[in-house]
Amino acid sequence: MEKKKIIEFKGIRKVFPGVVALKGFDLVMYEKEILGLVGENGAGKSTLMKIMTGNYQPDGGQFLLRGEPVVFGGSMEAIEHGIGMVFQEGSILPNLTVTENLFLCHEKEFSKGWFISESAMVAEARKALEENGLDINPTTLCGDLSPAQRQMVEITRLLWLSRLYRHENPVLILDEPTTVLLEKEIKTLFEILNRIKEHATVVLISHRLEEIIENSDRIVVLKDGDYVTEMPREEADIFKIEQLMVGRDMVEGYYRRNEQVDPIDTVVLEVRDLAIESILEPISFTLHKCEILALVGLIGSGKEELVKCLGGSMQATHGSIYRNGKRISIKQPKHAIAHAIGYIPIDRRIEGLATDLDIADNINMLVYKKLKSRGFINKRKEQDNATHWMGVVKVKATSHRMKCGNLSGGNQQKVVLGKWLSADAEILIVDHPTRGIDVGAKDEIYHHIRQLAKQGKSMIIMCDTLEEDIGLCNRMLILKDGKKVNEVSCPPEAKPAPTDIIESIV
Amino acid sequence: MKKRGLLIIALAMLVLVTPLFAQGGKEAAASPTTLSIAIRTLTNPYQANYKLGADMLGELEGLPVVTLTCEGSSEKQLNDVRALVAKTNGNVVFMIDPNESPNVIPLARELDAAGVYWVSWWNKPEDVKVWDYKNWVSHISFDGISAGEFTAETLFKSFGYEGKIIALQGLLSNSIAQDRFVGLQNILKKYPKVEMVAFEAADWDRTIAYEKTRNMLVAHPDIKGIWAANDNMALGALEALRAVGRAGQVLVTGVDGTTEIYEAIKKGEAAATVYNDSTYQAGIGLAIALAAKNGDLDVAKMPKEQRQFFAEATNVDINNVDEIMKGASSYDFENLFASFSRPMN
Amino acid sequence: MKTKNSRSLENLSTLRSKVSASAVGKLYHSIPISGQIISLGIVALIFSLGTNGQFLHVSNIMTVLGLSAIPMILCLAVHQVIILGAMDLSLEGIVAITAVSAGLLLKNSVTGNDVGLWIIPIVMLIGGLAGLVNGLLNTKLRMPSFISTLGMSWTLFGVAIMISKGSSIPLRDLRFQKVIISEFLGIPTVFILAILLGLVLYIMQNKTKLGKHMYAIGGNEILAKQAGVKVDRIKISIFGLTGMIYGLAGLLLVARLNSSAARYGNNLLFPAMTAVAVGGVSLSGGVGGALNAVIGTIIVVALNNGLVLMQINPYMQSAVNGIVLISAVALTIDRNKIGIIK
Amino acid sequence: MHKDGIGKQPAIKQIRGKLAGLPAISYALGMLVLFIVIFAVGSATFLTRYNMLTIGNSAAILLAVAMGQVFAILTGGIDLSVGGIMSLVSVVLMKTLEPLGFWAYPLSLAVGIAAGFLNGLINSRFRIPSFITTLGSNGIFMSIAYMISIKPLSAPSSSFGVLDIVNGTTLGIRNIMLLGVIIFVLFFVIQRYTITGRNIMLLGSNEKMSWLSGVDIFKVRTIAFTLSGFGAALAGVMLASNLYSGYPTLGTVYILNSIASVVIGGTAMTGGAGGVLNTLVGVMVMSVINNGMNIIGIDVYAQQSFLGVLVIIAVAISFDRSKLSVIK
Repeated sequence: MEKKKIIEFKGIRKVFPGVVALKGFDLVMYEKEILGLVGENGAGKSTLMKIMTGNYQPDGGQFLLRGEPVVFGGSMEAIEHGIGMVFQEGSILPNLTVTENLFLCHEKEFSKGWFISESAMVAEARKALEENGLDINPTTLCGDLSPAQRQMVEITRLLWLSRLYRHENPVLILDEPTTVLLEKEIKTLFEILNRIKEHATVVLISHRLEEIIENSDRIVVLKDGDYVTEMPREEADIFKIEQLMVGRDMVEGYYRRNEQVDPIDTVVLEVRDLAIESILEPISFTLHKCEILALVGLIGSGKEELVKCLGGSMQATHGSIYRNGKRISIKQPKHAIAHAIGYIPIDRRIEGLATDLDIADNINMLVYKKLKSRGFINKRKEQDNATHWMGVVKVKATSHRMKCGNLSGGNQQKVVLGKWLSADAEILIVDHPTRGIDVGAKDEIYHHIRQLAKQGKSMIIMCDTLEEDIGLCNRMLILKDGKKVNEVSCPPEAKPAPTDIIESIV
Repeated sequence: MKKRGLLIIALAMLVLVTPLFAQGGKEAAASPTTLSIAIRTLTNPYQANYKLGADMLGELEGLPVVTLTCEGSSEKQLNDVRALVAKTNGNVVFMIDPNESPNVIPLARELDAAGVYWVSWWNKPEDVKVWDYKNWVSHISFDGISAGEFTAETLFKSFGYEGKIIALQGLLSNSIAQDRFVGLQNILKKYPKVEMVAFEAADWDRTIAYEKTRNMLVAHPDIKGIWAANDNMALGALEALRAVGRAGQVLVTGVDGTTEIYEAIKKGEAAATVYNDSTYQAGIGLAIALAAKNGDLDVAKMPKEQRQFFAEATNVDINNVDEIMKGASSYDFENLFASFSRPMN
Repeated sequence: MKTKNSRSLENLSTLRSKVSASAVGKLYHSIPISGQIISLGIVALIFSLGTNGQFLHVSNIMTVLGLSAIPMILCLAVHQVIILGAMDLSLEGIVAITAVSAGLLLKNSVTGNDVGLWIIPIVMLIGGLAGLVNGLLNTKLRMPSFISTLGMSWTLFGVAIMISKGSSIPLRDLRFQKVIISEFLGIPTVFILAILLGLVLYIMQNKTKLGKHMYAIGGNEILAKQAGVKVDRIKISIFGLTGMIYGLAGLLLVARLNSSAARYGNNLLFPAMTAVAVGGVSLSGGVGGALNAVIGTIIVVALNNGLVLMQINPYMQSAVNGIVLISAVALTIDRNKIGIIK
Repeated sequence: MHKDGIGKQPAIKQIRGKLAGLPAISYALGMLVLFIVIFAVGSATFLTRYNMLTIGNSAAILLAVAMGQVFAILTGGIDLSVGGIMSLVSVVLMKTLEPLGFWAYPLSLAVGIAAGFLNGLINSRFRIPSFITTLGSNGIFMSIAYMISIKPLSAPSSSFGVLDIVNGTTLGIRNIMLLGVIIFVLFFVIQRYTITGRNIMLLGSNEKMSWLSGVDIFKVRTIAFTLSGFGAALAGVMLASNLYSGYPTLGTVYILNSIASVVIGGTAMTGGAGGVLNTLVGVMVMSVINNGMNIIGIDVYAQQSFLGVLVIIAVAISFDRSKLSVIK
């Protein structure tokens, strides 16, 4: 396998006030490969990418593109050299059509005299989309597209651009591409990436090691701004990589199984024949004290909607919910909260936190009633409550007045957790607790989940990966096409193998 | 950080609050008396001419002149007056055209307290009497009713006292506007053959008058004349007529007496206006107040008809427009009550 | 966001989707301003009933079109900035200053000047410069346009008063007024002028890079920037363009009344904003265009005309305007598109 | 602000960079002190007792409106109807002063509160942007005022006594100023020490999240606009008593002035940042400028421009950009 080098870093180095982001290492990227880049937050992945896309300039070392040393002034320059990045939060404008998005800032390619020829643009757009096997109408507003489709449009844009600037082998960087995608969409994404690979280099950044291992030819591990090692896909396995990333081996057992506790049989929540028209068929289940119940199933299996109904952000059309044996009705989140049901959302920054406000505000927001004295909120009590729960969930921050926007993903998640704990929620619905969180923090989150169970909280979880589900839960409900198809118990000693579960899911 | 912020606040507030307890602002007035007019705005010619009169008297007496405009805010008018009283340590006299008629009450109480003499023009609620206040020398107004009557009369004459007319009111809330409208209505009663088919309020504004007139002309294409409560609106209406090609056939009337309307009268596009000489108003108003301040007038002893009265206004139509346009060669601010026409009860 | 409070709206939207399935619905959605057209229809219906047909009489329609011209031009100007997601309150100030300078530079009875037709480029230049300053304050000094343009409005209005010394300036040059009141095939020329301007902007918005990019900025400034849109440059030029159009409107106002004064700038802003909103231009930016501005203005002007024809008490008119504004927007805004309502 | 990649550091940012760390409000305070010094130097009479009373008087009224306005703005909305509300309230007060005496005050306040409540209702329940809602309702309130009385109403001399509750002086300070202080404290407590106040901040900074956390966003929004109405009502009452009159255009000038003072204070128009304390400073800046211009004798023709320029400068310096990635 004699591959041509496309990009080569020689002693690449980047320093920010206070921190050395890249310690000066070598790294090679080949043509026609998918390179998986893994490492904890702060390991230097994003800094490296920002150098490739021209957002940063290296302080030392060389950045060779096709053998030529280069330094980019900005992302457009990088694109002109055939390096493009698909950003985590996406960079598609919802109020423009697919066509307009594809060719934004390159309209001149289609201009006749002063004006742009709409038809020419649309035609080109259709062509470009088809080449990537996408069935998207180029005249639809991107606001009406699914996240996956938007991402595809973005990828199409980058490829089109690289062709525009005549590059045989463009470099495509994808930062956490799958966070916003549904399972089946993820499949198609990787199909497409593998097709693209035939004439391009793809750099893949993701916290989901499974998909990295599955899809990349080569995996590079970074840690603390330094190159640790690299391995071909064949030799890669999750545990090894994670230990390399974290640097310490997690002997205490994956997902902290050994800390798992058995549920008490008192039923805290019972769902009877809950159904949502044309989404979820009548489903019944119970949740016991101290129990961790995993909802497993593909997107569209109805699990998202189910938990939304329990959290109050959606309403079931039929069926009933019982809390400690009493029937309750949940029409709005506040009702759920009133019954000590907390919902830790998948999208922290949008649904979980007020990033403009400080940690105290976020932790206290549910319990101001408790922090009053003589009818008014008491600053002292406020601080005490905040600092107390910050301690409990181990938020790493200088003070309780620190803005949540400036916290790392892990710490933000802990703040959200702290918020619900301070409101002493008995039942927690935890929607993808470890999404976009690096391994070290993940382990802490697992630890917290276990602790909570010990303290008698009950949880309904939906995880990023089947392994995580199996590892964490006492029992799992498997949903498929809006039906409950199976129920499997997962005691610490006898966890079922993912393979057994898979077939009942798909 | 917050601590520091609060500290600065405290400091700033301190700076502002300390003088509250310091005695002062009442030391003897060495500087010359300031003449001040407090008017609505300088954005219309009638009001702008006030300034001319004030400056004229200022030159005559060799005293500084300050113009205050409130741009439609009564509160600003009151505060500007206060500010000036503060600035001059009370060594000032005012001619005030109140933004809204009731504003004379706070002004009167304020200026009584400060011992500042002043004269008001135009607006005053009926039930408020000048002689209830010691520093409010006079309230003078032009007779809105007779003005409305004259312009209406002349307008009707232009089409032989028979036909439809439309009318443009000023700010409905304004008492002068109402008086002039009453004048119109009196004449309408007098000539039953003349019918007012529509009226709109155009807030003294030329643009609004233009648009309202355009719209009314659609509903009533067959009108013979347009009565407007001031020249600005009359001129707006005139342009509207021009736009539909009927300027000159349908005449307009206004009140105030601006050069533009005079020219329209000469062209035979407008029938009449009433000349209220705001230059004179400002000058004489200040002169009266100044006289009171200098002790030439003993306010307490003044007869009531000098405390509040209607002043002589000049009716203008095609017959006398030319001589009026020559303008008053010079103004007489000596004879304080020369313009007296009839007392205001 | 689903709550019991907004459920009625959901029903509405489901109904919408049902409708849109039908052929009628397809038509409805194929036209960007169908909602506004319907509201205009309603207004027309009510008034023609109220004035037994007089409202729809040709002469009245022509009057409405004639009167809508200048507001339309102003609305076409300000809606550009709204599309950027910014706000422009400097309208009245800029119109005042251009109106006054037009008055002083054209043949008039105060000064000796007579620049003749040169006035057109001159007012556009003055307006354009003012707009440019708006743009610079917003982009380079990073001030919220709402407040910076407000400040500009006060400043320029003041300057207008200063140079005109507040008095109104009669014109001696009648050519412009002739143009204003002239008709072409029975249609007021000034209206045709406004429509032409609308057309130009429509093409600019849909067929040129500038247009595409300004929508990109309205959609999401940061992303637009990432994609390489020269955000500042575009914003500044749009503010500038808007200013130029204000200048034009200022000149027309002067021409229409054949005289000029600073106060001609008064009472222009809120009608324009109303027209923008009623026309369906989203105040959050990125949605709507010249078509919306045009139809919006016509609705508002037709409304005022109808109120006069029906002899509605002058002081009820502001209330009626308010109610119409609210209900028109309530019916036409697509809440799914704007997301959170602020 | 760096990561969003908007432009290179503008000059103004660099100036601020040197003073970095200071809370946004300090810049506004700086402005205030600066203006005070300028005017004090410009005219010996600026810092006289009489003039301070004048400033205090006008500041108190503007403060009341702005205190309400800031709550509307904190939710990310805006209230353009404060003018209409003030006018309506003033008319109601003058109309009811004779029959009701003192009780005219609570009545007119109630009217204002109801008006604000209506805004909130339309805005939250029918989900119409507050800009439109209040722009429309402003006209409605004015018309109602006109319906009550087309003529400006003046206070009957019999009820001057009642009005002196506002106009009188205690310990040489105008009651209206003491009123202003009370109003400030009231709204300050509401914002900082009540759940509603906190929820308004939450709403402003992240609406979706606050809903998911059980905040009744409809209620909170409505309350915010009701507070705005309350502030406007207070201002209307104060101003009407001050002028011994009420009429349908009384409040118009306060619409933009209140917004200006809120922004000068450093409150972000996107909501969730800033607040009552900032607004106090903003109000002081506005009032000091307005008074100072007359005191140092700026030419009347120039005053409006002067104000405009000063406002631009004030905001350019005091506006807190760190909160916002995009300036719209």
